[in-house]
Amino acid sequence: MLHIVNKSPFQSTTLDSCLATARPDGSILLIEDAVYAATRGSAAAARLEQALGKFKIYVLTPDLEARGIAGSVIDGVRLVDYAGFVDLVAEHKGCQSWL
Amino acid sequence: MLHIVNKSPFQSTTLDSCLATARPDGSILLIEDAVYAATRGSAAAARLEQALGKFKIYVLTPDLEARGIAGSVIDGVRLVDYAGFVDLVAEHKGCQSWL
Amino acid sequence: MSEGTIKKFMYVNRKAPYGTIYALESLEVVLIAAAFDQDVSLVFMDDGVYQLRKGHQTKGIEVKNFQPTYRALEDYDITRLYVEREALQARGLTADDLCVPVEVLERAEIGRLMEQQDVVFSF
Amino acid sequence: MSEGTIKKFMYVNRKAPYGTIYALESLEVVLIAAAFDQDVSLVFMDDGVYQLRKGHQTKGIEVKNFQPTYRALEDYDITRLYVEREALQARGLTADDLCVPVEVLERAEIGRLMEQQDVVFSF
Amino acid sequence: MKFAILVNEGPYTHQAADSAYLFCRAALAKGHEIVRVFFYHDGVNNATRLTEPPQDDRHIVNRWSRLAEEHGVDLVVCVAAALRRGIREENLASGFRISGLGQLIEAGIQADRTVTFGD
Amino acid sequence: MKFAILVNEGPYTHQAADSAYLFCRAALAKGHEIVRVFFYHDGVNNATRLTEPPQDDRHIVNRWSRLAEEHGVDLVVCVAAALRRGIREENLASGFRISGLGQLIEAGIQADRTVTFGD
Repeated sequence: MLHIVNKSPFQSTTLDSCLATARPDGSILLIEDAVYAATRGSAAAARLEQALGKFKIYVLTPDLEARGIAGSVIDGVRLVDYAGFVDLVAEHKGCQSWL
Repeated sequence: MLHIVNKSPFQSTTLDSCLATARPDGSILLIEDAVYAATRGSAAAARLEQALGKFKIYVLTPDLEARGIAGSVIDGVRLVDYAGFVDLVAEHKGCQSWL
Repeated sequence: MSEGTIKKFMYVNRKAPYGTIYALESLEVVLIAAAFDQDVSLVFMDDGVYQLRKGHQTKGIEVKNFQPTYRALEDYDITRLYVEREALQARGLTADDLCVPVEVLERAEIGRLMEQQDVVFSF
Repeated sequence: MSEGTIKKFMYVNRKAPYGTIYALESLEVVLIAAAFDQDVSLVFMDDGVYQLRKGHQTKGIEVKNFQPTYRALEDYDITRLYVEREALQARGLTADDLCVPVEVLERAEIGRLMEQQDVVFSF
Repeated sequence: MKFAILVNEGPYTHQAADSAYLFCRAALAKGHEIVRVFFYHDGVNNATRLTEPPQDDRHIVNRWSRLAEEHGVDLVVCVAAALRRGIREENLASGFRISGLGQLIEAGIQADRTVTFGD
Repeated sequence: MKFAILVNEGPYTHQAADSAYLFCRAALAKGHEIVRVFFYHDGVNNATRLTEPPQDDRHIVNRWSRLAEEHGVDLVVCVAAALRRGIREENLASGFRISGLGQLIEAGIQADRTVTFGD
């Protein structure tokens, strides 16, 4: 299933909730302020790198670019645009937005 | 100075930010969903008990009662109603709401 | 069309009551959903478990106490209420502190249930 | 009345840009405040430091890029911009990553400055 | 494929309304169908015709109206949430209609995928 | 003592508007003065006269209007934030007025204490 997270990992515990609940081989898409979780060198990076061993992790490029961090994405995180976001929703049986 | 916090410590890092910034002898008032931080036996209790050694900590009774936790407040946390909230603001030179 | 289709709907409640309106308005969706003869389950995770914490007394904040509505869910044939064990523990709560009978599940088990849904609404 | 009174106003920015409007609307307050001849300082803490992260390119989300406004603050004689050191470190950033010159302060030092204010607006 | 979209936050304040709109546009561009966009919680504020953003900013409400006009997308505002927040026929923007929560459940039943955007 | 109040969130959605109102009432009851309540961000939505909550719920907008009527409290809605969100003279509730952000700074200067309620 596709899990969608939109909160900064520094401000909210939502990403942690998602990571602790999602089933192995699930997919996680980071949008809006959650894209900060996908950046290198931050205190949240280790958590995400570990999660990459368990989930497919995607991040929405337009949200990265808006925040000036498109060049800082952790290796292994997959970039998608809005068309790719639509494809992800279509490819997975269901989706859950962690609001 | 009076620091006002209104977010649940389980959902948000706001209380941590406040505790890490407030000066010793400052006052902290927990309102709205932040009142959960003042309850006994939770994973956030140790943090608050430690903070009691450094700050005066107040909690808004009507918000505790609304959430059914008025009987679970950590020893040393001071209860205030809205009139007490007004007094706290008047008694301190300034206040900062950690939104 | 919807005639005859039965889908699995899960309502995930992750927010504390009163601080925001999500808990109340989520409950309003669930009550309407009951009329549609779908397969409905409710999940209370993270701060959502506080919605069921017994003893809400809202007079002091002049807001309507909607906790009785949780007890009415049974009358709407909504009986599958799942509560996250880890969320209760982190908050120093047990199922006895809750206003309705629930099934307490590990977080991982909730993750499995979530996978089986057709539609997940999260509040 | 306000004639002649000079108060210390601090604007505390703790939220990331674009995910919510607080950063933009906070900036709108600051620009107006500049006309009042008060003692103004801006603080960027927690996710607020991301507001100053260089290189916002907002075309893809079709939202106005308001980062140039931070560079215009100097023209409004708003020159005291304080950034929390711990927030930068936690995010893997340094002052060189920011779009304007700032003074980097320890969190505790920001706490001390906060105590000296007459009015603190927090966004 | 048929999509239903739930929008839970108002325009401008949270990015949710923007994300939902851009998702809808991308889905339509790929030939998918949007069976309904349902506005709930503060999402109902997307439907006010009285919005007037600064000249250099996007017009979130008009964007939705255009989506309804050009692609026939059904924009439904929850009546209970709308009354609480002061959205009624008299300030409703074109292309939106006010109806009950049943329309959300129905959309969930009809659509192949339901995606929520909120805070 | 003179208080200025800043309200940053809309009615019903966040408790902020309730907390701000109850604080104002308690301050007035203690003989303090509220020099101004300023509504910013989604707080401007407190000022719509079109709100109609369920019968058994509090009417947040009318409560503010009564505060203005009975205690002469100055309720000011930020014009820029209001235009973005569809609040104008035509849907403005009684007791509120629309004005600029300068009114917030001025209130901060005049008041002994400024208290913010938000999300």
